Amino acid sequence: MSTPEHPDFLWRTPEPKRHYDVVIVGGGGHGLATAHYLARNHGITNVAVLERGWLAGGNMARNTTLIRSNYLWDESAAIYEHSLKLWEGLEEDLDYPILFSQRGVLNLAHTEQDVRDSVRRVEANRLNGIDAEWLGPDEVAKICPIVNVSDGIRYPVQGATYQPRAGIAKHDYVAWGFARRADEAGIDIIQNCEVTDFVVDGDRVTSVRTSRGDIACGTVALCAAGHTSVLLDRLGVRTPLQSHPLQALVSELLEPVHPTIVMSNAVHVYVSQAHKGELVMGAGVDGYNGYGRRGAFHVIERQMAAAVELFPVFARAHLLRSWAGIVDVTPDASPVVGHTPYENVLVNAGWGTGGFKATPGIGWAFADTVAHGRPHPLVAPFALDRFVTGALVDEHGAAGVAH
Amino acid sequence: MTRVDGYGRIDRTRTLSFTFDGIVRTAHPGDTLASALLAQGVTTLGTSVRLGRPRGVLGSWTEDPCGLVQIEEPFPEPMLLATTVDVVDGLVARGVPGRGRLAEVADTARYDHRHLHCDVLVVGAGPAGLVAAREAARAGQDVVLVDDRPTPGGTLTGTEMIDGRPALEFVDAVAAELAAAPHVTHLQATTAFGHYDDGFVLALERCGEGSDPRQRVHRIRAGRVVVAAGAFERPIVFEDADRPGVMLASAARDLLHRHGVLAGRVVVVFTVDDSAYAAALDLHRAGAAVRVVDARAEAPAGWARRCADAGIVVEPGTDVRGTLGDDRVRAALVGEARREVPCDLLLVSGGWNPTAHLFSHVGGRLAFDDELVGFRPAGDLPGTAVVGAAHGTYALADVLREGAAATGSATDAPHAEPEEITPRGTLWRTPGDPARQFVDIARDATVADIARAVGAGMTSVEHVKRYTTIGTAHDQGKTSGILASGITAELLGRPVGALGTTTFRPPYTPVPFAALAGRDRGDLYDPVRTTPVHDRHVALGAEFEDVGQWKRARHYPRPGEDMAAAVLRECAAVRGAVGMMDGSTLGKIDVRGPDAGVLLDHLYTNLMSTLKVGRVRYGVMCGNDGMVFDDGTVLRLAEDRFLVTTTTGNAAHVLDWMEEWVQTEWPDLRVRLTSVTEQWSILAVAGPRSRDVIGRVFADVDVSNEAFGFMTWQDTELDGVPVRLARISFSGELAVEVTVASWYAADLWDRLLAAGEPWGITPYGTETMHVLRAEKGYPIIGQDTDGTVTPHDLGMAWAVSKKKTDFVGKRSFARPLNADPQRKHLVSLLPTDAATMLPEGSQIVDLPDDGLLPPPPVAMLGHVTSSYRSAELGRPFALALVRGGRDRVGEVVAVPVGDQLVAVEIGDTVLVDPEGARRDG
Amino acid sequence: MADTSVLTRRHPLESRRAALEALVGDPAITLEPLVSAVDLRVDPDGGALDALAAALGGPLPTAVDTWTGIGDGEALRLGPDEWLLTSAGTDPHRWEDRVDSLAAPFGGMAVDVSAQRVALRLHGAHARELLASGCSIDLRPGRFGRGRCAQTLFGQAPVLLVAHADDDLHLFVRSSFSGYVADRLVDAAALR
Amino acid sequence: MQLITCPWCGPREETEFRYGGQADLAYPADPSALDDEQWARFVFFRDNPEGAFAERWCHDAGCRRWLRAVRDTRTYVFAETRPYGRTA
Repeated sequence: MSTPEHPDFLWRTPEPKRHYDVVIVGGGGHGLATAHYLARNHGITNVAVLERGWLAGGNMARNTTLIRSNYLWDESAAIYEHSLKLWEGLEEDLDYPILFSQRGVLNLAHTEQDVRDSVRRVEANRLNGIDAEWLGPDEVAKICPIVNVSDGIRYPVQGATYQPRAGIAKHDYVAWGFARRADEAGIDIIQNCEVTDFVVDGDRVTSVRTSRGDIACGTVALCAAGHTSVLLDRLGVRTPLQSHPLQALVSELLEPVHPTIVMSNAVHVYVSQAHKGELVMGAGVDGYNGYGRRGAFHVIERQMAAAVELFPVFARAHLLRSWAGIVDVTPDASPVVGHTPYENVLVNAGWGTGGFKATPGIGWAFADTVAHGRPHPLVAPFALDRFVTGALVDEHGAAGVAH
Repeated sequence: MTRVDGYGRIDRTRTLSFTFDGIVRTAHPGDTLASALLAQGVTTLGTSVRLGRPRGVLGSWTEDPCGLVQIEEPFPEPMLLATTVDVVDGLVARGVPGRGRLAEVADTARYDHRHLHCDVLVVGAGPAGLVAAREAARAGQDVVLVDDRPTPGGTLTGTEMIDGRPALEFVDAVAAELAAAPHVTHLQATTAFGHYDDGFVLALERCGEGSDPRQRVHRIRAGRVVVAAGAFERPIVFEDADRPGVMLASAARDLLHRHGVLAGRVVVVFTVDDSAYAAALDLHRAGAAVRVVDARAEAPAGWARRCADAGIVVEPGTDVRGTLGDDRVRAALVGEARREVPCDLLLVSGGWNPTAHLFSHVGGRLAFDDELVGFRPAGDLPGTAVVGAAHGTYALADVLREGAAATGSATDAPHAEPEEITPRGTLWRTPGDPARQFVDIARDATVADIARAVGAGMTSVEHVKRYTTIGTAHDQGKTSGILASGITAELLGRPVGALGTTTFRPPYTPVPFAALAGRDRGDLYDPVRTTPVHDRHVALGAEFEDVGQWKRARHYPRPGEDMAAAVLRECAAVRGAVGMMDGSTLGKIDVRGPDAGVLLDHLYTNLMSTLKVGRVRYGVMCGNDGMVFDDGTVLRLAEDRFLVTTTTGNAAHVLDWMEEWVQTEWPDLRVRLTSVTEQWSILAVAGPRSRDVIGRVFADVDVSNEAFGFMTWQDTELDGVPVRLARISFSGELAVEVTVASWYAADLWDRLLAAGEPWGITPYGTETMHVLRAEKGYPIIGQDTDGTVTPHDLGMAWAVSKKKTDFVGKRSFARPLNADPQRKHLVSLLPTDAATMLPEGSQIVDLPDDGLLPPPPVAMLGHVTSSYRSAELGRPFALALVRGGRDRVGEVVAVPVGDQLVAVEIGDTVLVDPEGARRDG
Repeated sequence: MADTSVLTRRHPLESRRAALEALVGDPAITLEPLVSAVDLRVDPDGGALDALAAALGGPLPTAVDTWTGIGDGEALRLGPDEWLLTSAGTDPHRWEDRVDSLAAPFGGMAVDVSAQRVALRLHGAHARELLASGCSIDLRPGRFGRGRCAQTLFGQAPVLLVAHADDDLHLFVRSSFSGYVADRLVDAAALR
Repeated sequence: MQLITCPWCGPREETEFRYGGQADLAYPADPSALDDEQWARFVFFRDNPEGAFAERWCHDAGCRRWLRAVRDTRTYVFAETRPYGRTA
């Protein structure tokens, strides 16, 4: 309940140098994690992280912090499970109290088809070495007694998949932990520095043009989430990315009532209770493209209806604050990671609602990709050309609900 | 008892009883929990969240940061501000250390929603809002006026004069005028909590405990929004300012005039703003001994004179550095010498923060105004006006003018005497120990915490907020947010304006989940769609399943039967004699026009334009990506008319899909689409004796194969009612789909059942239908496919036209990956033990030589899409998608079930009647 | 037994009739009789409307979201080239044939949708207020007076609202959704 | 929560509409003439500008007509809506 002691010093506020070996565009979770692992795993420290606003003030500050790896396809399961394993050691690695709490996630099934899809995912997870089980309604009620498993609701709970190792963490502290480590390693974190354009020589970008001047670069690593396609437009690179508002909300502080994390596709809910006691909920992605960091209220109302339907005791909890982030989604609900037509420009985007949980995993794999100039095996399946070959990694089932 | 006679708008003739922290107390109608407790000298309501320090009330309304209570009776509700809880008889509440408790049981109260449209919405019934509403009403506009307090008037105390009479008389007069005006909706106790695009404002009406509904959310669409939400006073940070007995000057004044509560007898007023002098004088008049400490070099002359006349000592040029006391303030420590000045109430005014939340919600920018010493709306938002204190205008005469100008003319504004305004001081904190200077007393966050954040390298208020948690508590920093900005700016040596403040986000004040859910609960959460035969299914004891929003009969268990038994019986009946199913939920689209065939050729993988009138063809639809997304039968009704059927769950999607192509890609096609899903009901009569049943009901129809062949249809009549018969079979048996206008479906169902009695006609549900089709290898789109499956993967190359130059999805088939022999194919799986029922969704792996599942990761070949017990085969069987499956027919692979590995043989999909002899009976 | 009885029309809301009649106060909610209806699609600029008006005994609405009376029914304009034409007297397939043959010369067509929808009537001073519990459109009489109609949502269900008077509105709803709409109306009526 | 002006039905709540993404993407005259890259661009790749965006909406719950809108993806404000396929 009491907030942990933060370190006395987190990061410097340096002036940008004229040249860096690696320029990471985007000072969110992915950019900072990439910076950390560039230094930690590859000894690459002449690196700048450029953030147009305040550090980790984008989706990192706005997400609802679900961490899980129970994805259907091998390719997704591999990167998210790698990430989850890193989460399990991250507090030590960063020497920072990130409040990682493995309380398990229930993905509820409400229809016969939900049940088939759930069992399919559980069985796939097990064969991939990921902890997962299928639970009947009674077992669901044992793990989360406040879920209404009666037949008295519109779409009764038929059961749920359960991943015990899933959890939550404190998003800000995770970002700050990565930032502090990167800063300690000598990496420059430069805030209020917006990338406006690129200086191109043939199929190379020689420097990035920013609101604080041109910065020459060896490699450009894009970690700009919802704004990635805006940046790539400047390079004439087309992507299948679409940016949408994604809303979330919290209640006031409440005594512990919700011991785990519950997600539901049919009855659209995603809810956990944070360490301080507030209920944290993710709503659905707003349908239209948007960069406004505002969503429509009917999405929140629908979310509340679903919440009270599944959790009758939430009736008099109060919506305290709602907000929105900008998520970049792809046609197959899987990320786009790897090379672009520019040999020294690498992209990491399209994580949709999965970005936070992937933070250490993608930071690790993307840093490796940057360091060696070839896709790390974990990200190879997510290359842009899969949309040409048709080798999609269709995770709509798993990502049906936000987060 | 601190209640003073002659003050307050409470009903002293009636007494209410309530319980706080276990002690039974009394109150009067019109009291808040806070005013009732203060009236009885209770200043400490709870303890703080982290340090356990005593907490009272700082404000008198929603700005209060720390007077949090838990309601226990009449129904548990967490974390309400004592200053906003109306006392009702029997109320039971207790103070809470920063965390509330939810009820263990469901809330039986109901919460409603209503849409409201108006020309002008005025938020706030203070002087500005009342005048704005009045002028709009006089101009004949539809007006909605909402105000979050129980009564109108805003911060008017009654001591002011408007149009030459006491302000509250003016308020009553305007309220009466509005009540009499047509097209005016005036809602008190109604909080506008969110402002969205195009004049959309959400307001929560508190209808009262025990009323039905308890609360109502008004979804207001306004042509114009006038924000007259007032302003909140801001404290000044000094040591131990979190001690109960320290209060905002305006709060003490409000408590006196609204509730007749004199919050202290010996009062020190510490201010940098003129407004606090009014509080000083009012409390003095009410019998308190008052002393003013003004941090400004000089006290405002006029106010100083009035204080002198009243015998109130005013000390300019000094400040308050701290407090003494235990649970309640005992003395203020004044000036550098920290001189002890005894008091039981220490009032503070650091200036005011305009309540610009509703302006900020829709993207309105706030800018720091040095003269105002606060953030105020900057720039204009179309359709939104901010007036009065919310706009940073505090002098009553100016407030009234702005209100009038917002909806009419400033010249029509009521009159109020101009006020002398002396410059405000800018004072965020006085010198002292940062560790004891609380900035956010709801979070126990101090100046020292801010200093640590800044020292850690944080330069953004957002970071400071997150590092210190200032402004994240229940009150969302209504009093602390700007203080944090100011103090952070000081520490960073930057102007507060350049630093900015954190964004206001909806909701303005907390809103119960249930109020937002409204009536979308239980069966009203999502529509329940039923067929015209639904009541018959219920009468027959059907178990239903949800298919999309539809309720479909899944099976019809007889007494003592479980689903497995019922389904085996139903399957046997259809294969052995005859059964009937309600297929009315299938999507039906009437496709008409000279180019109808052209459109269908575009959208189906196979050729539809060559279909002859009177015949039926099965078709598959793919997306541009070449993946199957729907299938169904197509009847050609006439040269220019087809009836397309879709799967139940996809009906709307398919119609939308077709409309999208017609409207946005091929607008020149002469074809029109009409949904007739509910127009026609379909009853499927299937089984070797179906011909007898149809023949008996439709005596004049020749049902022989010669006259009525497979995949043909014909029209007939029954009692003069048109009926369509179609030889379509989803079971492989001889079958007829009987289509009739839905008005008659229930009667026709009865008629067919009765006619089938001699052959034991058996109603069957979706589960049996699924088993029968699976035995024939017919896929269910969405169950045996998942959006990654092509017609070829399903073994339906026969349904993909080679003749057509193009159709939607064709180009994607040409991608190299589509030719990959390792694609997943639909096949059947037969457990070699002929006994194990494979769970649907099970994964498939190679059968290891040792028969043991190797450690992960284990390569997966595919998964089980459908699995049933077959009455016909006398064994369980399954359909599955398996890598290169069609080339592995006859091979044995394995399916992990629990900790067992079940050996299964891959087979062709058609397990019953491969030569198709049965479909003609 | 059933097979001797004559095939009879059943109102999709028969099971809700009692609950609706049991409502006290304003507005009264009643079931409208089942009528024949066709969905007419035709280009309004080709003279079709005049021909149809002459034959059907009443002008067809020229503006979207408005309606007119024609013979023993109504003509509701649903879209740029789409109308719903009802008839109390003519039976469904004859109504389709009739309108279809009238529209055919103009490249138009009619499709029988008689059993697709069912209509409810809300009669009383609070009819609009009741609808406002689930309808987001502007129902102020000045904006939605007699002669107006609108396809919109009531709660989660698509409906077609028809204004006959300030205190008299009809609500068409697809029969599969009609139970939900009736239940929601009954629920809302109890909340005032 | 937008109020979207349907060219036929007038201003209606966003909830009555379905989003259709980027406007004016014509189905290729001859898909078989495209290479895999070009085909993929038609099927999967869409503009995603921060600012004015020409896009498609369908008035699902109303007249069911598609409309072409120009909307600012930062402010969400609609600059115009008109019947799909019409230039004026």
